[in-house]
Amino acid sequence: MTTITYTYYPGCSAEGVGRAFTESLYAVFEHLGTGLRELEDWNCCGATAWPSVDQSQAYALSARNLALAEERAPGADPADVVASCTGCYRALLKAQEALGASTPTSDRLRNALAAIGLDFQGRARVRHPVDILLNEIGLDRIREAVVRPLQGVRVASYYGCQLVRPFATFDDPRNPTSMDRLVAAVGAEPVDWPLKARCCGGSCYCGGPVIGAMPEATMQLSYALLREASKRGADVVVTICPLCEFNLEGFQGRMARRFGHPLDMPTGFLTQLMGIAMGIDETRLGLHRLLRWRLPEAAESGPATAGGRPRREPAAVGASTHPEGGGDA
Amino acid sequence: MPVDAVLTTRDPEVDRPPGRPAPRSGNRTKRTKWRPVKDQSKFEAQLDPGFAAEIAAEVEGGERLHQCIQCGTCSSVCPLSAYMDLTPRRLIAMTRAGARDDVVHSMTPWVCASCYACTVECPKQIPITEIMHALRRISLREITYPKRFTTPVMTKAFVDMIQDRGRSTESWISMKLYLRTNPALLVKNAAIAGRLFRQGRLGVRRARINGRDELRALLKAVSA
Amino acid sequence: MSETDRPFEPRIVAFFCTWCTYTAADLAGISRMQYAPNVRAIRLMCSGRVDPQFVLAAFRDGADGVLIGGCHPGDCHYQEGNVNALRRFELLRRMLRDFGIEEGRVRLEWISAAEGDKVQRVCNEMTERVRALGPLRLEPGPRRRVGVGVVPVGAAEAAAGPAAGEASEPVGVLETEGREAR
Amino acid sequence: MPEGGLNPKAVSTDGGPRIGVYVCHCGLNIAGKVDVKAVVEFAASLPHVTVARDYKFMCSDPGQELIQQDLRDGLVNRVVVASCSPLMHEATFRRATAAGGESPSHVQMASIREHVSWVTADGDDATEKAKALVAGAVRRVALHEVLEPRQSPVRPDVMVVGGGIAGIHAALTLADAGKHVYLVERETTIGGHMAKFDKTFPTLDCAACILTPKMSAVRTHPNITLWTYSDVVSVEGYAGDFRVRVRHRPRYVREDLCTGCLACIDACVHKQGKFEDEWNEGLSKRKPIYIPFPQATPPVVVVDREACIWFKTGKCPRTCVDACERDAFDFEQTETFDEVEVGAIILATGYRTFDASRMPEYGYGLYPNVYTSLEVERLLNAAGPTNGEIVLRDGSRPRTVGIIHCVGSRDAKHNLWCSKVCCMYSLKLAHMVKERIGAEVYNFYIDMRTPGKGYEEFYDKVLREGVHMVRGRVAGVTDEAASPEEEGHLVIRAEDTLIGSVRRIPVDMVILAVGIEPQPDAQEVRRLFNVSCGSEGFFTERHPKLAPVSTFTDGIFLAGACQGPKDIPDSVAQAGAAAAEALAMIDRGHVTLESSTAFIDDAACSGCKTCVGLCPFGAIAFDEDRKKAAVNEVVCKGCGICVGACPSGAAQQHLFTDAQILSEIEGVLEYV
Repeated sequence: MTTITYTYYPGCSAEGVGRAFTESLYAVFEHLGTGLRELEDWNCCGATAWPSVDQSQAYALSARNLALAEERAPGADPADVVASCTGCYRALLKAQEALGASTPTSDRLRNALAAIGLDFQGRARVRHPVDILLNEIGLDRIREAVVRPLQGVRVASYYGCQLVRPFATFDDPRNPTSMDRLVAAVGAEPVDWPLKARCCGGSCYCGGPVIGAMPEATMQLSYALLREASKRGADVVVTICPLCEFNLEGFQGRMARRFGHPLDMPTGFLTQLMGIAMGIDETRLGLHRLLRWRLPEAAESGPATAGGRPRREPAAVGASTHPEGGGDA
Repeated sequence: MPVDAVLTTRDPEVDRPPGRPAPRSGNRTKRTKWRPVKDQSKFEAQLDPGFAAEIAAEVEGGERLHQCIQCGTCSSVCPLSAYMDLTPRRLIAMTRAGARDDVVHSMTPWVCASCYACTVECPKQIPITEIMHALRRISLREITYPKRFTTPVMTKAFVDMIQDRGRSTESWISMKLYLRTNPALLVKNAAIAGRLFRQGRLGVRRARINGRDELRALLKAVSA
Repeated sequence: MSETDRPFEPRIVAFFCTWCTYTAADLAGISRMQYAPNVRAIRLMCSGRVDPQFVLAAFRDGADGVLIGGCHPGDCHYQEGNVNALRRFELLRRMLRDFGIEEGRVRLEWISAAEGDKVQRVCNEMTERVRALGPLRLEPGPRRRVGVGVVPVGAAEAAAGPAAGEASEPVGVLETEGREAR
Repeated sequence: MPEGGLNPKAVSTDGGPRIGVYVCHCGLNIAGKVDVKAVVEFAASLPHVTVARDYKFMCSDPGQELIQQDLRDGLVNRVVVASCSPLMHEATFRRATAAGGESPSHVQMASIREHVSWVTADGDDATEKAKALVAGAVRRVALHEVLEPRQSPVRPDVMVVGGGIAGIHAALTLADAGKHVYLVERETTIGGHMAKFDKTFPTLDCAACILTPKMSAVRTHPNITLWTYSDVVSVEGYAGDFRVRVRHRPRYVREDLCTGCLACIDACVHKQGKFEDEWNEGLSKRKPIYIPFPQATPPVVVVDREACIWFKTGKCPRTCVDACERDAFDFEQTETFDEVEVGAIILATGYRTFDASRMPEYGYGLYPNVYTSLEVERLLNAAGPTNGEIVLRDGSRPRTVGIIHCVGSRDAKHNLWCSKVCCMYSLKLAHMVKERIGAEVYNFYIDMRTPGKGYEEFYDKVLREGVHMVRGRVAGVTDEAASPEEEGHLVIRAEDTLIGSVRRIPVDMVILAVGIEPQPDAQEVRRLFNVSCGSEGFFTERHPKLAPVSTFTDGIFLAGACQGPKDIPDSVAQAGAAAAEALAMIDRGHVTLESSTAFIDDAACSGCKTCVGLCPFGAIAFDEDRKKAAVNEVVCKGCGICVGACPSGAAQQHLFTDAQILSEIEGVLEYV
């Protein structure tokens, strides 16, 4: 099997609060025989803050990353850049679109790149890991790699906003299903719920209640998601955005107090869930960084593996941290 | 049964649809405060007829805002419109009418979460999220943004940090933000911050890139 | 705008089929879609009527570009006239290359009766493209008049016994092989 | 040798061309942009131009009179009219020229309105372009030959395609006028969408009461041949003389024997309906042998081959056959064909409703209690699946109903157009629901559109009845409950734009007012009949005001919603108009044929046969004795494909000779 190595753009959050995402992503990709190589000296994508100050500069930030990615992959066309954080994914895609059009903006960006010795040739193509997992690696290879199918685990996939909006490059913007298909491929049971792409209130404020911009609104939005997921019988909510993950995970105690409704919904990254099913070491998946991770009992006894001895490993180590009731005590 | 008969024989209690609470009686506990009345008409002299064109020129596809049919889809898909002083639909209407002053002072663009639901659902394909960003730019330029409201402060802190270092570090951003908006949050969030530090999710080391000069040159070149 | 502001205004001759593209141009008019004034449309019943010599004659007579518009494939009022036009167009492009005329100076577009906006877009694009290419410079050849403007109607040309007379004339780059003066 | 097919007679008999140029102001449509005087002066300077004039409206009687007077005075013998598009008024000026005593082929138009004044920003540019087009026309018209208009007789029979209310009305009108009509319907019964409705707005008279008498009149009319379960497979010929081939699909029941007693349906081995009943929008089940509804016309049962056990396995006691007293079954039936010759064709192929599942945000197909308006029409219909009861899928009665307008309409992601009928039928449904079950009804609309006789009054009536009107487009329907009152309900989310806040309204039943779309096979039908349609698929009328039911193909007319969204009154009115146009053509007795036919210059023909194979209509024969090609001008449609391809220039086309076109090229380029 030839090994493909993708250029990886982690972004600031997937290195910080969401570093478990990057860790589990590396682990799962490696397990599936696919390489990731971090883009050297990448810079911040500007998120949605920079367009609020200067749109051209916001494009320029991402343009540098795209040009660097092309430079690191000479001759590759398209030169795929995998961006895990959905905020970065959108920002990079938007810049890719702006650069690709034949507009004065595009000319200005190309000239500015040229001024620092960079060149955008139009080869860079921004991808999301979910897209790669589904459409490049494929469900078959993922199914083969599963050693502990997560039978009986009901998983609500939370897509967040910017994975499918405004650019729906590989999924439907209203009713996305790509994550659910990956969840099913590792043997778990996807939960269909109407809020899977409704805003959690976190992305804009980079940490929602933490930074204090309208904590009421943010908590309300996240609470609605968690409540609906639990109402639909989800055992766990998985996301693919570092900010969503933190936002949903970090404030459940506060939400419970605020809305007078007990709330304890394990939350983590899709790649962590997949990694567990593939039998990857939990530290490599960054499970110890989660606040309230656990899987239901039923899932812990997967089908017998080599030797016929049923493996009874705890499905999650994060469970040990749980009794403290989350991190927002 | 003829319609008039239906209307007259209806018993409000019996025919009340399920899930609908009985209408509240007239006994209110709170009384309405009398506020001095002022003339709320919009005189043409108060309006800026070129405002819509100004916004349209700022945004790719922005000219479509002239085609708005005021259907309210944007407001109703917006997860945050309930918290806005002007719903997105009204903001577009006021932009088109040239109510510049109201629009640039509105909280709405700063409440927007950039979730793009309005942009995707708009039946006229108006790039509403991008228009929100354009309005933020104007409000930052003209210093009409809400004072001490987190989002604009955060935006500036964030941009400063990237300009300086090329990457952001969440711990430092939050710290700056608390100091500039509400220092009490430092205490309130200390516990969770501690947890995150222990788990390695927050660091004190500030990230930076090698090509800082290059990045600054790029930003300068594109603004030139 | 004064003439000096416009050093070069391309002249483009368009051959539009009456059923689709000419109707679409009418629609563009009814919809008041503004476009470059450089395109002069000649109405034909079908794009299949476009004879390569029309294109060559247009270039000879001073056109800087030629546009051909027909119905979308499968929509021809005469079943397959547009397919014939396409075939001939490919041939024509090769001929033009031999004459040293840039490919960008000719364009074939399928424009249905409903696509007024496409007429606008194509005319604008074509004008800009030809403007970028600059004026078509051909070696001067003899201008042969077929109509009544120069030569008395139906007389001189027909009587002149063309072929022989022509051979002695200096042959222009774009001479159309003496067809109209058989 | 004559030059380029130029008719030597045309230039020699009258001593050369004397061209009159007439520049039209078209009010300010042209004169507002083009400097008309400058164009006139310019035209006067052109060779052979003897007269150049301008006038406010050339197409008016005084305008035409100007031309005719100059012709009668002998000042001119060729006419150039610089005005609107030739597609608009060429016929007018040809007639005027003929009335002035000159050959109608001695006219050429320069389109300085559609191609110049309306599309050019700058006045100077426009004037220059107008001059160029006039120069082209002047050069060209000098070479126009004398052509006598050719006429062809018109067959008296008419074909109507589509048996909805529009097709029915057109057929009856023509038949009553004594013309024989072939009415072709694809489904097993005529009636179309209207037959599915319960009541019609704004009068609330019952659809069946209006429609069924007309349906039975169609069946019994001596001048109508009704072909249901049939479709048109090919159309040949031209206005006045079309040859149409129609395919009849097998019903496996002989139409001439079946009396519609329905005993076979009772006798079918399937005791219960098992297959989706398309007529009831899938809300009920039918048997493999069925009739869509009791008043179906013709009242003949049909066997669904896909569902019938006999066809599937060959093993069935065929109790249906035993039950038939008339021996009408024929399981050996195959497709049959008919070919008829008609003078005119009326297309009344109708519409389809927007597929609500294309908007997943409204939950159609996901939540059982989300219905389309057509489904609710069936629920309301006394002959429908619930005998007129409005009940949810679980049999309960809704207490709150939300009607969402504009589903699929006025939306750049789906259909840009307003479907015209939905506001009114939504109000009708609101009224019906209120009247039948007294439920609370919420209508969610973007704009209320009620132009029409008695329509606004109907809206007023519905408002008085207490129907809630929420002005806001619905963003979504969800079963996510955000509060206890929403539990167990569908929640409609919309901004009430008039109060400026978002509302969440819990309801039991959602009705989607689906819009009107072209038929899915509109493109194929269009090609079959050689008419044009917009990119969305509605057939294009020749002119929205001047010729609203004609098409660009002579002899083919349009009726009903195949041309654009229309309600019943409009469809019927248009059907009457289409019938009148067809009648006018038939009673005139002849049509004028295309004059731009091809011809072969024998002397130049080298006998290469290139043209013979190219002609799409087989109009060119090859004379083996003389080794020359010859065009049959009656069959020739005047496309000029053979002319463009002829290597020796022997093939030429009247009014589009090489010489004429080359002159026009010179003209448009010379004076820029």
